[in-house]
Amino acid sequence: MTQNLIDPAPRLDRAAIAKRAARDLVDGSTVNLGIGIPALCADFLPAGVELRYHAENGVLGFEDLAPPGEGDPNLMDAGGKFPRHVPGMAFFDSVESFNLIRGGHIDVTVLGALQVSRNGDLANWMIPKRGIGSIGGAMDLAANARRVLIAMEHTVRGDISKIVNECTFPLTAPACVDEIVTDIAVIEIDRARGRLVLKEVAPGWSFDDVQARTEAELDADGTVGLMA
Amino acid sequence: MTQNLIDPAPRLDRAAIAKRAARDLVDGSTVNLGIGIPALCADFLPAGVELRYHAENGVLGFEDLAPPGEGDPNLMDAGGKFPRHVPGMAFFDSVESFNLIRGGHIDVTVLGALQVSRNGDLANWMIPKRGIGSIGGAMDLAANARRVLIAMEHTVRGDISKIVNECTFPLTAPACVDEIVTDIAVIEIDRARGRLVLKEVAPGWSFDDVQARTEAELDADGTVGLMA
Amino acid sequence: MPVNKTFNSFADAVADIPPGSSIMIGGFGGAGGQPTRLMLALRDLGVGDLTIIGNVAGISKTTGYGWPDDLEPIDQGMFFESGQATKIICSFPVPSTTNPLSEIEKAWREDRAEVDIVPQGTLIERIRSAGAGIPAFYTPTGVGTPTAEGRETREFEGRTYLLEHALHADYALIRAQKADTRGNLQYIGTSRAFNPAMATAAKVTIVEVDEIVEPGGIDAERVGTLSTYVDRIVQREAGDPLP
Amino acid sequence: MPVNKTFNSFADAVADIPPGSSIMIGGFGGAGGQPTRLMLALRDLGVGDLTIIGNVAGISKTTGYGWPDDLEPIDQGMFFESGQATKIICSFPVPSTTNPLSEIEKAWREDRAEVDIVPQGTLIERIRSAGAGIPAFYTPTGVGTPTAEGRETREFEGRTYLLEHALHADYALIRAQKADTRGNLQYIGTSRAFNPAMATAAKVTIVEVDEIVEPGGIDAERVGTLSTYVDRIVQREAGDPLP
Repeated sequence: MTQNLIDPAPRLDRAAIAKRAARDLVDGSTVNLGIGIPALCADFLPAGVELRYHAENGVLGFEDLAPPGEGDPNLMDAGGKFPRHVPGMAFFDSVESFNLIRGGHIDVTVLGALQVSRNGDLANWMIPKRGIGSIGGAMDLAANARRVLIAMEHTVRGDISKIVNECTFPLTAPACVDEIVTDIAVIEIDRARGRLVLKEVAPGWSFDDVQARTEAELDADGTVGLMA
Repeated sequence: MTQNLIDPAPRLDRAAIAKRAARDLVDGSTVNLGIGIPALCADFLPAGVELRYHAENGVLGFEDLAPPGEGDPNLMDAGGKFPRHVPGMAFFDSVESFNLIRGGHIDVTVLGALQVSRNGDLANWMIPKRGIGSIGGAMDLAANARRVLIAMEHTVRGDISKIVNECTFPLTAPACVDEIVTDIAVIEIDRARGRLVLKEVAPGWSFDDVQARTEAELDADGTVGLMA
Repeated sequence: MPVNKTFNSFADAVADIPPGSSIMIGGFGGAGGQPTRLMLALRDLGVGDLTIIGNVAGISKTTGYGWPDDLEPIDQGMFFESGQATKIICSFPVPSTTNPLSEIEKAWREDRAEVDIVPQGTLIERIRSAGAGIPAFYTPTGVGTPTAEGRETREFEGRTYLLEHALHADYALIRAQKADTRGNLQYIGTSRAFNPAMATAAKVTIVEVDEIVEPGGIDAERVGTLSTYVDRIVQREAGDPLP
Repeated sequence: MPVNKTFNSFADAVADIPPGSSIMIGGFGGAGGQPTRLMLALRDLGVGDLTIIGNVAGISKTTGYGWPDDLEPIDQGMFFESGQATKIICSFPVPSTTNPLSEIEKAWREDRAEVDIVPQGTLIERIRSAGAGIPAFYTPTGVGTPTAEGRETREFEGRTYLLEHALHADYALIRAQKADTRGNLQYIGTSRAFNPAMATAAKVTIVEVDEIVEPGGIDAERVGTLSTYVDRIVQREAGDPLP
């Protein structure tokens, strides 16, 4: 996995990963988007899809950010940015916010990851060699959202696979990930059987190209589609 | 206790019991008054004493009732009556209301009782022979208010003592009562030692008169005062 | 495409409730906050073998509790009078008076209904826990009383507590002042009571409101129940004589 | 005689906090909802050996998290920079970047401070439980992770949960928009966050507000913290440049 393979075609950029992940967000869902690539999903919702965005710090129903310099410190999202005031929002405290999460009322969360294992274990809060990390709402979201979607780059430098047999980084939650969208593939996790099912590849990529950059063994059910 | 004793002097009426109990309510306290005699305490607050009344159904800071026919169904107290709208109230749901109680934030509750034992056990929710009763907020209040004050008649028909060695009725909470105000006496409970300390008697009543109508043994620390 | 949660009638909103369901009914007891029109629709539906979960239950009809003097009180006793309910989980099932007998006490005496009496603070916290993903918690309330019988206890820092479990339901019938079309709810005064917690604890939450407004028609600072929890909304007719 | 909870200065309101205290600091992280003036007064007081309890803690100064671009961010790192704090209990103590190092990470690397990292939902529920009289509860969050190490687990209906305990503090420093003279508080927007729960969980709750009003100056429907929980109130100076 650490040999320098030559990519058969360009990888998707961060925006394209987010755009593909956004296609899996179901109309009317209550959704929590993590920081980074996941947050970009909001820019790429398919026409006609209306979501309720939840932020851990206590707001439901926000949309895009306020123009630079016009942010209201009392309307923040969980990433520390300032959304615009829009009709239909609701404000609440952290107790209520985590009742919503812990109680299983978040339909989908899109999160980033450091590692995902073949049985859906997620590690995304600490790099062991740093020795300190931030959990924030990630453990609650990963353990309790109805659907956990990971949006991330497929590998890190030197083509080290982030999709692994067993996570070596500290876990955020075991057996929680349903689907992974990366810059070269879309993979569904059949957690019950510990199978990684390759559903789509980036244009110009093959099953074998993706497998060569993936530590864990991939599987396919019928045809593999094209990411778009 | 069931012999027909001749009372040495009149017993206090319900209003007078409430008036005496109200003297023990400390300025600035958050107070929950039970149904019956306890509810009457609000009419007899000493001058200068300002309390925050709490009702289980979710209001703090209410005062007297609305005039007949002018009650608002959306401003009820826990007894099913309709207080007036006054400035400074707060409305909240039952979760918050019982956080306040269970968390020990109610300074004093005044409750009625069927039986109180020498170590402060309280029974006030069910008569055994009926076989069904209503707990409501009584168990939470009795177990968790910082101070539990009982306002009740001293005996029931046939001079049966309600202050007993051991409660025979189902308990509301064990070892919870701090003070009892009745129509003939004020008694403090020293729960640590299981002592009932007679502090005051009704005008015309003696220690022995009260003891004769009390199943549990009474004690006195120094002089016994007069209820007023 | 906004999901449409609005139903045209109370009958439609409860039409799919099957026999054997557990039904939370919001409010405290009394007229304010009680989903009276939904309750009447459920009674008219006629399904049986229901478990009702409420707070103060069935004492208004015989005592007037929480109802304006000039109105005939309506309470949860209706499901016991109709024979639809076989169990109630509540904190206050009977008034102090037994003359006349309340419908719930009558059903209990005639062995037509099981009555499970739970301290009010424990009842609301069990409902809240169901919505909040907490399967069990410890409470000091009820220790040393009949409530503790058969229950697990545990000491923390020298005090004894009872283990209590989350209480879920199939349906919650609740009452609010306003809903927006997304399902955000605004409550008024003491009508909150058990409504907000019940909205989170049932598989299907059905709400009776005085008014349905567009998003923004409820101040974001005044939302008492988040739209995520609300499945169905029915607006009362203008001028409904019931509180 | 109304009890006077109003203090004339932030310094007076924190003056009796002794060394060794545990201090909850409200808000979420970022400027909104943070009791910044109370924090500065506590820093100026100079007492040491403090345990700080917060949420997102000490990441604004180096990353600008939750602060308007035109202001110099102020965060909980100040107590680690000053050497006053020896421990923090929080969910988010470090940003993803280490250049420059945050004050909390610096103190941790130099062994000047213990850092106890708790999942956010568990942290807020532990604080809420402290105020609500619940000594312990079960949560699904953290099972199978380092958070579970040394912790008791238990199965309910086939799922594993962790036992978590109430988290109390000596003092809570919180922030609200308005207080009435009784101590009822009104919050605005996302500034609620950890403030309402912390108000219930400390022996002494001290609140920083923009405005103090007479009873009735806060709509009874908008009270976010009940007066019972509030011990001390300090009003900011008009035109304070900090958010």
